[in-house]
Parts: sequence; C-alpha cells; structure tokens
Amino acid sequence: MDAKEIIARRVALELRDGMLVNLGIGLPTLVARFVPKGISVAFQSENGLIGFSAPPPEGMENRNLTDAGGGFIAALPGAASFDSATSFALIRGGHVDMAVLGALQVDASGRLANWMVPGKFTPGMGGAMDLVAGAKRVIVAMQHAAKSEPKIVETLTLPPTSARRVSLIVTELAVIEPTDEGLVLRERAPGVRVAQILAGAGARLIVPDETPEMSLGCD
Amino acid sequence: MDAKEIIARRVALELRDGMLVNLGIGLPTLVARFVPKGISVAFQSENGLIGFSAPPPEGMENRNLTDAGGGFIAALPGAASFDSATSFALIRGGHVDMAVLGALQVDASGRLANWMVPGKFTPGMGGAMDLVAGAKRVIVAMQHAAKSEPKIVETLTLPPTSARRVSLIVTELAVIEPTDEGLVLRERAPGVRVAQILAGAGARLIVPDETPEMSLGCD
Amino acid sequence: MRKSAITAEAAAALIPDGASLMIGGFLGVGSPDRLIDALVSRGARELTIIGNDTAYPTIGVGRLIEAGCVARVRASHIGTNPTTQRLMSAGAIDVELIPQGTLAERIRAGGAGLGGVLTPTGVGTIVARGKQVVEIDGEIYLIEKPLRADFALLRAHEADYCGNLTYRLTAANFNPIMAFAADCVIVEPDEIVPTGVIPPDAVRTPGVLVTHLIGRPR
Amino acid sequence: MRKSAITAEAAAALIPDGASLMIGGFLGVGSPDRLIDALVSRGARELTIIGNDTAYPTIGVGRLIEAGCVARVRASHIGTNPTTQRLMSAGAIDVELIPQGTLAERIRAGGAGLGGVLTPTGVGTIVARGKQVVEIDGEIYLIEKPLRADFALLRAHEADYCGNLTYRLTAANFNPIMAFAADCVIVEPDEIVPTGVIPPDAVRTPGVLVTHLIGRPR
Repeated sequence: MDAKEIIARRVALELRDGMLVNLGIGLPTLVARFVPKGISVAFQSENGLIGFSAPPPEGMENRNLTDAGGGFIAALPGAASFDSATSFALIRGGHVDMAVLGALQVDASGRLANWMVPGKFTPGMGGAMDLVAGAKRVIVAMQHAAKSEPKIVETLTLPPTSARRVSLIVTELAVIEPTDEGLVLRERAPGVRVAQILAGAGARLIVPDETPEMSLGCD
Repeated sequence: MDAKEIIARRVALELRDGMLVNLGIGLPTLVARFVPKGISVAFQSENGLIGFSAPPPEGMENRNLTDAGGGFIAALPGAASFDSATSFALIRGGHVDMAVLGALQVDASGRLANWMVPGKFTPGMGGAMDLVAGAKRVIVAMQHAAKSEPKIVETLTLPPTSARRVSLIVTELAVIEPTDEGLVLRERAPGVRVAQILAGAGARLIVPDETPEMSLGCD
Repeated sequence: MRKSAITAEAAAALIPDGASLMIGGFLGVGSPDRLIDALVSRGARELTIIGNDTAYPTIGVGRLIEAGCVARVRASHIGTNPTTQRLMSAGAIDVELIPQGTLAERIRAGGAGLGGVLTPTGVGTIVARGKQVVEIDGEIYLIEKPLRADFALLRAHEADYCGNLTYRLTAANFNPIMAFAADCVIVEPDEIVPTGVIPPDAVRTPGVLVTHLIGRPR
Repeated sequence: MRKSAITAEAAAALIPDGASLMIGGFLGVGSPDRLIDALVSRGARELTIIGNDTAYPTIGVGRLIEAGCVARVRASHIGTNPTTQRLMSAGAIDVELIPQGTLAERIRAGGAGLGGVLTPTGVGTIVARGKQVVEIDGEIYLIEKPLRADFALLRAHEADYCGNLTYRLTAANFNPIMAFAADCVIVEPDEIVPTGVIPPDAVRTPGVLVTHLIGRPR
C-alpha cells in the first residue's frame, strides 16, 4: 500500500453517514474510493454539482459534466446542479460537513498553506480559502514530508490559506490533531514508530502516553 | 374619464419598447391596460415572475400563480419565474427600467413617502424601498390631493421611503418633474389650468413659460 | 441520502415553544399549510416568525397569528392582515418591518455564511436606525446583518426521496433561500417522487439542505 | 421581447479593445467558444477578463491569453494554464487572484445592486491586504466590493426567442450570475428554441438580462 492509499483510506474513516463532502483536487480525490461499507455520503464538486461518481462509463463522457479538476464524471440518481454562487453558499454557509484538502504546509497553530509558493508557483486559491473558512470540518490529506523537507512546520513560511485552524491532519505516517495546546499526535500508521513521526515533523508534536495504530478500514 | 384613468393613461406614455416594468399594487396596476400600440414591455411581479397578464381566463386560476397583490394572473409565453432574492437582484441591480408606485406624499426634494402613517396605519414597505433605490426610473402615480389635503408637500411629514429622488410625478391634474432646482410643472391635464394645479399643491412648483396639455394616448 | 417522511403532526412536535421559524410564502402562496395547521393544533406559543408577510387572518402565516402562537414577526408587509396590525398596536406582538429585498438578502447571507451585505435600500429612512453605515466608492450603504432561524418550514412542488426540491411559478418566493438559513429544514411538498424523477438541472434546492419531508396525509 | 440573433463575428466587432469582459466557464466547460474564437480572429487587444480561471492554452479563455488579447485577469485559479503563469511572471499580464466564492459573491453583488458583501474568506491572508475589515457580532469579515464588466460573454444550453436561458449540469457555473453584472450580455447558446418551449420554472436566466444571442453559424 503506497503513501497516498494509506492517507486516503484513513481519511475515509472520518466519513459519517449522510455527510456532504468536498474532496480537493489530487490526493483527496482518492478518498472517494474507500468510503466505508454501510455509509452513504454525498460529494460536492464546487463547479456546481452534488451527487457524482468518477469516471463515467467509457465513451459516455459529457463535455458539460466535469469535476473541479476538469475530469469527466457521472451524475448519480438524485444529483443536483447549481451555479457558482449557490455552490459557495453551500461551502461558506457551513452546509459542507467535511472538506478534504491537500497542503504544502501546516503549522503548529493548525493553519494551512496550499495555494502559492512566492516567486515560484502561483496557481491561485481556487475554492480552498472558502472551503477552509466554511466547511464544518477541514481535513488535511498530505504526505508527511516533501523531498525530505517537513510539511509540518512551526510557523508557515508560505502564505496561509486561512487564519482558521484545520480539524485534522492525515499523513502516511500519522494522524495529528491541532488543538489549543498545539499539534497532538493521535495515531501512527501500522508499523511506524513515534520517533519516526517526530523526526519527520518540523514542529513540536504533543505525544500522549498511548499512540494507537491507525485503522485503514481493510477488514 | 376618472382621475385614475387619466393618471394610468399618462404614465403609460412613459413606457418604451423593450422595457422591464414593475407596477405597484393599486392604481399603478391600471397602467398595464394602456400600453401604447406598437410597444412591447415586460412586467415584473416582485413575488417572482416576469411576463404575465391579469386576470387569467375564468375558471383557469392557479393557486401558485399570483401577483404581488395576491391576485390571480396568467403567465405569457416567454415568462420566467424566480425566487425572492433573484427578484430583488433584478430590482436593486437596476435591471428594472421603470417602477410605478403609489404615494401618500412627495416633497419638494422629490422624496416619496408611501409605507406608513405613524400611529395610524403601518402596512410595511414591502418592496417599495428597494424599487425606489434600484429601478432606473421611478414614477409616482397618485391623485393630486387626498380629501383636499395636498399630497405634494414642501417637506415630508410622513416617514420617507427612500432618500432618492423620484423621476416623475403623475397626477390627474399634472405631470411634475423633481429637479435640482425643485419641482417643475411639465404638463397639465386636458382642460386643467395652471392655477388649479398650484392651488392643489402644498409645495412651490416651478412653472415654465409654457405648460402643454398632457397627451392621454387616446387617438 | 434518503430522507424519511414524517407527518405534519410529528414535525409540529419537534418545534418547541419560543422557536424561531422561517416560513416560506407570499400572501399565503407557497406556504406550508399542513405544517401551519399542525402548529396551530399543537397550540404552539411564543414563536418568532420570519417571512415576507402575515398573509390574511384565515390563510397561511395569518392562521398562526390568529391562534395566538406568535410573539415576534419579522416581515416586509403586514397590511393584508388586520389582526397583526391590531396586535402590534396593542403591543401584543413585536413586529420588525424589513424591506423585502433586504429581507431576502439577509436570509441569503444567513444561509451563505456571509457576515452581511451592503445595500442602498433604506438609507435615509427609519430602516437605517441603529445600523452601521459605510461609504464605498462614494456611495452610502447600510450594513444589513444575516438572518437565521431554528427551523425553516417550506412549501415545495416536488420532492424526491433524497429531498431535492422543485417549486411552481410564484410559489417559490422565499422558500429556496430559507432552505439554506435554518438549523432544521422541514419541507411540505405537493408530491413526493422517486429519486431520479427530478433531473439535476431542475432541482432548485439540493436535498442535502433538507432535514425532514412531510409525507402523504394518512 | 424578442431578441435578434447575431453572428459571433458581429458580436466580436461590438467589443472594443480595452473592454472588460466577464466570461463564463470553469476550465473551459460552459465557455462561449465561438465568441472567444471570434475575438481571437478580430485580434482584440488589452482586454480585462473576469472569470473563474484561464483554462488551458488551447481551450476556452486560454485561447485569448495565448493570442495576446489579454492585459488583465481576475480569476480564482490559473494553475492549469502555464502561459498565464509565464506572462504574469514576466509582468506582461496583470493577474488578481480572488477566492472562488468571493469572486462569485462580488459578481453577484455587482449584478444585484449591493455595495458589497462581508465574508470570512481571506481574513488573515494576503487576500485581506488593502481591504476594509469589519467586526459583526464578534466575528471578523472582509468587505468585498462588487464587480461589474462592460460585457458578459456567456454559454447557455437553450435560449428562447426572448433570451430566456437554461444551462446544462456543470456548464452553468459562473454564467447565471454574470448575466446580471455587465452592461451588455452576449449569449452563445447550444440551441435556440421558440418562445414557450422553455417553461417558466425551467428558465435560469430571464431573457430581460440578455442583450444579444449568437445565432446558428452560417
């Protein structure tokens, strides 16, 4: 199981029946593959749809039916389409129960950076700032480190996406919860030692007496 | 021809081809009967419809199809329905070319009062404040005086509907235009003398050298 | 995301005395009549009603006023209901009058996570009293704050099993925006249809906003 | 209120160099492709483009960027178009990045006569720079000002002879709100249908907002 699958599987265990969920482009999209059995969630695509699966049957792609990454999708029975103002009324208004976003950095205060690297790369924030401001829970799904540079840092060196604290950070090594006291290590990936998690983090983590192994919902 | 018909006929001559028009409840509604030949206008009802006529054929009334006064209407081919936020986006956003409203008073600065008589009667402003704030042209359609009390006054004694100046005042005696200099008498009703108009007004009117008779579009 | 259908009586039992309710409708057109009747039957008290108007004494929201269920009203117009006017004059009901477009925007803001909107409507009138005024590019605007309620009671035309809604003609009015602005959204549809019967482009309120559907009367 | 149909070339001739354009679409989905091509053919220059993104170099708004028609962009995302990024880095295009929900609200405010909206989005980020901040009931919000443009170039699914519009699935996106926010609204529909074919409840943009329809290609 590669890093991305570990992350996606663990994030999927945060889903609860009946939730409206927004998955960011890239890694977060994988979460849809691992929705736990017996749980039914609705996915929102911020370009204007609730209720879809990806990809559509081969040869049945419709140019007017894509996700926020531009990929073809299929609408499910019960799907609803709407314009961008309505889509972000859903997001900003707290109607999205959970948003899963990738990140370049998260810092000790739980702030996220994911939309620009000054002087290098400025794709833009798209819907990320609204999602972090408005979704009931925001889960960061990211690899623990990038090119051996920690992505969990004491203070963001990249421009923040929001002043709001995210709810949970899931990496291929650990589940970490930002709290008033700081970043608390909640779970470690199967076979991963606490020391390894701390070594890969650029910020102090609070380590409870017990750090259980994360479930990956494989049973 | 009674006072109301004179007013409605004269207001109707302000209509231009292609306009979107909102007619207030009561007297203004009559304007729809006198749309000049060769001119096509669309009427908006602020409860959520563009494109209607009133009343519908006998026995064909639909409980889900009424105007802002609660009266049954018929949708015309090309009608569009929408919710209240959209309806007032049309109104406040300047998409309504002309609004025709009744009034309790208009004063020398062109301000209108039409939604309450303190201590007596408080129906509420409904959509009137938004219409006066947002419509491109606001035409007041009212009788010149009420129970021999002038309705054109130096300064409003009733709570204003808006700080904005209305575009034109049409009564059964006169057409009056509020300007930076004050209320200018533009037209008099057929057979009505200027002195009569001035006598019935509680504010100073500016009287040009010529005051033509108003057309009533009867030819 | 299937909803289950409940009765109007069961819905009325969920709504405690003193609750704030947004109720869709314009002079009774597009109001949830069975829900309103169930609240009257239950003898609800001290309700706050947010909606366009109080209709007529025997119609729509007016039935709640007439039955003494209502302590506070926030509406754009009460001129069609003499009972509301009488109770207001007597100090028995607290009435806040709000311009219709401002009411719509405040409800929309409440549902869309906005802290408010800036509107020219009401500048220089009683409506501006006690409100923050800002100048933007030379124009004066009032800051109008968001409105939310504990419950939204809505009338729809069709609902599917997922709660997706359609509306009919002028019966939509405030219903679609209220669906965003309450903690619990209870919908009385004319008809319930199987999921898939309403195509995605015809849905005017996504089912995720709906908490309960009122089912066919037994 | 019948509209007459004009060609994409005639529409492009109406749009002067230096004009500001809102263009519907999300990564090219729901963008008016024939209008965009006509602007490229005409060799338009110094345009300001307001829209969600600049799509890809060969698709949608990206074709205008690639052809050198564009001086300024206001968008939420340009990551899919390396040309936009390169021209921005070189200082050849001025890019303002706006959070997607804020962009939608600013356009809506521009079309709805609001002086702006208060949003929590962007508080504590670069987006807040130079913006007025207000506290409402203990929460901090940015005042975001309305956006308008000289022209809106929209893609619709159906248009009727009166200009009433429908959209398809995710091709709606910014098109319906842009229809309110420009002085001249030019619509490229997939199909034009006789008045009455689109029922009132299916209309998503009332025809009164539409200035010109692009007709069937000759």
